[in-house]
Amino acid sequence: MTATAIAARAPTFLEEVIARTPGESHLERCIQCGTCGGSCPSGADMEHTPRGLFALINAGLRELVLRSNAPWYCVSCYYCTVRCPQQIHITDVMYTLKRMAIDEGYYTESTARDAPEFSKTFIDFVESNGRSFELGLATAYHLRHRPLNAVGMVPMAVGMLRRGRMDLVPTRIKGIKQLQAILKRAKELGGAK
Amino acid sequence: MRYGYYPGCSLERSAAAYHQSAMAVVQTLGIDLVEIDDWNCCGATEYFSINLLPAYALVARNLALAQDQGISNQLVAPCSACFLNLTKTDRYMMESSKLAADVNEALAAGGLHYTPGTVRVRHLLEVIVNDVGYDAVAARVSKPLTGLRVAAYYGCLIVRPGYGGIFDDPEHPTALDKLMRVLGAEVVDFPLRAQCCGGHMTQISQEVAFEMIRRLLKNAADYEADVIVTVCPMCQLNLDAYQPNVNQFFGTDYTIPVLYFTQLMGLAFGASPIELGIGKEFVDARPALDKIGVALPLTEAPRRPERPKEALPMPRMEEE
Amino acid sequence: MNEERIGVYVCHCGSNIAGTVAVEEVAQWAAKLPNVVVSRDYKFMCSSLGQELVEKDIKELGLTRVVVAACSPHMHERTFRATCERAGLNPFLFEMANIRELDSWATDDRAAATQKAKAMVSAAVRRVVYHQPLQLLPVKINPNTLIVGGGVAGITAALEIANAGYHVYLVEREPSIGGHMAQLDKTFPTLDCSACILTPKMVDVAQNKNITLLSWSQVEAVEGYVGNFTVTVRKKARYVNEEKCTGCGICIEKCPKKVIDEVFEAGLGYRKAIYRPFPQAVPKYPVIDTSNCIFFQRGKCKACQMFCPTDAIDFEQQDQILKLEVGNIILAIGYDTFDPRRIPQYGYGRLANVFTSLEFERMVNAAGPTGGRIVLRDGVTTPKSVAIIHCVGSRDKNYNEHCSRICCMYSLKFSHLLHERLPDAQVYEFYIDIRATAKRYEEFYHRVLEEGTRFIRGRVAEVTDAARMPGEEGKLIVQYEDTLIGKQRRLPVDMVILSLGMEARRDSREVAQIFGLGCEYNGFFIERHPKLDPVNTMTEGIQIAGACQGPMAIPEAVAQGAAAAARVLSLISQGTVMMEPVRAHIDADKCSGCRICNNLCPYNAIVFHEDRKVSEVITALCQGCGACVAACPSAAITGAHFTDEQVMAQIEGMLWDVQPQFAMTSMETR
Amino acid sequence: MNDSYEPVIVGFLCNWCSYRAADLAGTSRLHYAPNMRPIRVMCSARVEPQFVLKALREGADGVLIAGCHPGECHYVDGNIKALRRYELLKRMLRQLGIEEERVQLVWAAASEGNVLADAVNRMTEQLRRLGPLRWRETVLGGDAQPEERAGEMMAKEV
Repeated sequence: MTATAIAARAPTFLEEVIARTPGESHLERCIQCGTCGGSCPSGADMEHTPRGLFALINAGLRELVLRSNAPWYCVSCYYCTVRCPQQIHITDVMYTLKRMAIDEGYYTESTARDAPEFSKTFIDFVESNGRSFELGLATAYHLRHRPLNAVGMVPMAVGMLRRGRMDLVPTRIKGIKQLQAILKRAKELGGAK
Repeated sequence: MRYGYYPGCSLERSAAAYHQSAMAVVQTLGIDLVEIDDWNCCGATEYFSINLLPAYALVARNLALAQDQGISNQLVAPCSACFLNLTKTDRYMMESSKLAADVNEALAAGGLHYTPGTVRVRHLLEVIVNDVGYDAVAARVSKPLTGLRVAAYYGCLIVRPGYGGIFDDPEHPTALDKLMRVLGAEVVDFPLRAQCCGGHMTQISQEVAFEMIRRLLKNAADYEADVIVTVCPMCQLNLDAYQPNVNQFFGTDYTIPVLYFTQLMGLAFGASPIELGIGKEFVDARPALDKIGVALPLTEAPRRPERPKEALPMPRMEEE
Repeated sequence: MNEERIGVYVCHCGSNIAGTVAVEEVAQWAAKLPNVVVSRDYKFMCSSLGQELVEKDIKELGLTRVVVAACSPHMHERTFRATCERAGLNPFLFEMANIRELDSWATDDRAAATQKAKAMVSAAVRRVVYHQPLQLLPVKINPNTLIVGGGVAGITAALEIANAGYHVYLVEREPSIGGHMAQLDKTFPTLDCSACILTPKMVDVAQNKNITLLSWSQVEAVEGYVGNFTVTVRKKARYVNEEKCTGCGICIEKCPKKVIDEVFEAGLGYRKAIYRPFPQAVPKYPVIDTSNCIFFQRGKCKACQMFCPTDAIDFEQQDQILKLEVGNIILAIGYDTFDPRRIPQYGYGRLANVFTSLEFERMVNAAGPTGGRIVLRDGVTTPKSVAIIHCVGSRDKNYNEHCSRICCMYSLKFSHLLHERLPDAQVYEFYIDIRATAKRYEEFYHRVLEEGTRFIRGRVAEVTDAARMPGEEGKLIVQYEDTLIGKQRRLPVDMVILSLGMEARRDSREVAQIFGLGCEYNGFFIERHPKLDPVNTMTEGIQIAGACQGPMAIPEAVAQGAAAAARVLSLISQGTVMMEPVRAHIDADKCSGCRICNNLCPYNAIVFHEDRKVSEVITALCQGCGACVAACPSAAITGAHFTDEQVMAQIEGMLWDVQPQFAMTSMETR
Repeated sequence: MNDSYEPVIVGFLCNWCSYRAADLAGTSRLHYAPNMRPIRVMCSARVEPQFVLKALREGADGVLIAGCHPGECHYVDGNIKALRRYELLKRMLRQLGIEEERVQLVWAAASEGNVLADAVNRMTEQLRRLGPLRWRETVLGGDAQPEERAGEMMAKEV
């Protein structure tokens, strides 16, 4: 071919987000209608509505997007996903933004910085036991990040214990070594931290 | 009918009553739920936020176990979040051969392999409604829940986004309404039936979570429900255990008990409250359950006010 | 092997082809192909200079075959056939290689595109050798026309043709013509009274001697082809003798059975079991709806019959089956509105004060169920606030991906009417984009802005009665994101109007099947060309007009009706039409009489002669699909212009650069 | 597999839907693999098994047959006939040891240029992975003429 070739351009932020979302996210299709922002149960408390985030992504404003509390306020209710007239996998995109915010460290600047800590605490328990452990999770997380809240949560924790709805010790699966090996391999493959 | 059973972490402890009542009910209905051995946590809504491939691998280990243990090619999950994660993993592994290959490479480190599409994951409610059927349920009802006003609460993940196939309308589901009516209960209109209970927001921003819980409680109270019935341990936990906190936060005084649908099924089948785990809830269900069988006073009257003669015709909801 | 003399012409099409394909190289290469006596490349083959080049070569070099490598045959096959004909060569001794749409425009790999162009030229050269001279088939045109659908498009077409002096059968499924337009109150942006401008045309239809109006009738079958269709129409029993009925309406008055009128009143009002959809209905005769008539259901009543002054009620009437002979057909079956119950979060059917746009049209109409008063479902309360939601069922991949094009404008019209009738009410328009793109539309938008309607940019997420806050109790709450400020908000209102999108008729696929047309994925009929042939279809002799082709407003539907009529009139005045001679033919000597082809033919064009035990194709009925040709085990059927040897030669030509796999693998030769 | 290997596909496109889809793909400048060489037929029902086998024997690595969507055939149901014939053909190809991916049937409406382009891309990719069709080795193990066999088989089963 004789036409002059232009050097391959770097992917836009939008393309990066799309590439990191499993399956066909269709994020490029967004028509900014706001159905997602109107449907979101926690939308009123988000710094940016999902639609707003997508506009920022399209504009390439990386920091603003990855510092936003919006992805962390996503409750995975999938209302936006089923209502989106462009069938964009919005909830999946929110998960992608969370992972990118962690990878790039921006989440620490978010007003929702506790959320990833909660997720991490949760995962720590799962990775060491194979099951989640509510008492340990609540205590560890609240003592570490919300000492004041921890006090407030005491009556509920006591209530849970009294009703036999909470364990004092975690359950551990038999195949924990197997699970850990799987997760270790997955992390290597995913190239994640 | 024999199925694999994936109870999920909640049903081990915080939602033990769900497990207990489910076991009692399926026994009556002649369903065999066999727990898969040594299953692990599905990662809830947390793992996908942190690290993608391990999150899929975590879920896929359960699918591989279910596939290898040969109990059944169908796996029943009573928890909506587990149901979502299991169906999502299976679906995306089917859609993306790259993902399937990566996940299987990870599983291989534990000597496992999962072929996408081998295990069909189903929610307990869907199994009861579709495989057992309303008629068979009706046939077991010995103590109808007459007089009990129920708000049928679906929450999100059992109807959305439908990774395991569409089982009911994602906006206006009705399967649980029908089931409750079969048990003899009176089902109230509950517009927020498929809205979110707040999920993990209770851990992240209580203001946000409590507002979401309040909306649901208010809506159930507005329609004079005696009890909210749920299909998910997370929904039950948020609406029940946090109800006192919500009241405190907003200065409200809701006392609406929140039960699992299997508990009400058990009661209608004649099981004792104790064996159904009733009594473990924060908001005492006894005053509400005392209404069962009590003929309602005149407040039952016409549900809609008399329509004036000038009134215009009202469109029907179902399409002819 | 034979003496054909082929001329090959490779078109540059400016840079459209030459930019990607090395056209000179292709032309030089083609010169060496067998039988090619001349091969040229030229800037624009379709120009008169390009065509003259071909004509000159035919005459001077004695060409017997011509190949033009240029654009799609759908674009210029006719052009070059005419070129050949002018130079005295049978037009079917020509073949076109599509190296533009299928090659130069579909890749930017110059080497591959050139290679592919060579393959296509070589295929055409090898194919054209086997071409045979053919003649177009003349077919006589029956001057009668069938028009299906009596909405504004069908009415317009019918009047155009009838006024030109030709006969029209106008078939309408409902008891009256008028269509959706008769239901509307005002038309945007001029605010004409819809009925006032339509009813005179309806009366013209009733009075025109050249129009046979068949209302309460449906087409059941169509046979034949352009010029000569035979149409089977079921004229449903009205149970009213049209000869005797004077249209006085006493029967309707006396009928004791009231039914919700789901069609004309859009579910907002009532009609009787014997009814006429609206007072100006054409024809004026009522019909009895047997599923609601007390006599038909329970055997007693007959009130209508007792009171009829002319004894016109006939409970014994039967459906009639009519056979119509027509030369042309115009389909103008219109559209359906989207069913909003498919979007449960908008509450239609559950929340009383959510109305559809069609309900609102009837409500504001002075002749409608409320006498033009704008009220809530209770029939008395006047709303203080109204939210109009755009794009309901449109621009949404979950329902209809297309924009319905009229909803923005009629929503603006609603705003205007609300301001006019309820000056104190606050009106909100929830929109994604305001699409006011035709003459005087944008001006109308500005007028509504000035009247005080509040425009909120955001597609509504849900309409609910679940109050969260004190101010919301007893109201409909519209939840949305105001996308211009990026905030989620809730707005309590008294009334919500859903601006429903337009869909193809729910039975459009069945209609298409009956008439042998194509439908798009969304059910709208496919036009022959979206730009240059918008009312014609791929089926000769069948035109489409109005919203059955796609969402459109009244002026476009009228224009299409008239355009379709013009097409029909031009065919009628030609008297005959020339048809492509792509037809099957059975060689009686080779036919084994197995009859496999008989059942394969979708047009029943193959008959079997019991006496001679052979099958024969009725040329006039054959449409040339070739299904029988491919199936014939004795190879006794030839498909003209698509014969086995032509296609086989084409295959060989296409694969000129790959070795037949007898000796070597393709790897070694490339 | 040799990197420079490019499969050649012969495409039979019906005049009313898929050929127009291909026209539209070009008009919309949708770039797709240049590996498909198009032959126009009036209807997919015209495509005889002999055409397919001829193409494969003449050196094509694959054959694409494209028609209108079911229910949208210009000739009522020609595409359904093509589908039936295609199923039989597949069975025969299996007996000949030819991979299923080498002969494909797709539906593309006149408005679906992208569908056709995607089908060509997908098939080209599959054939690149499969490598060249070695007719001599795969098919001519036996000596019967596959085209003739095809004709007999179809006649019996249509």
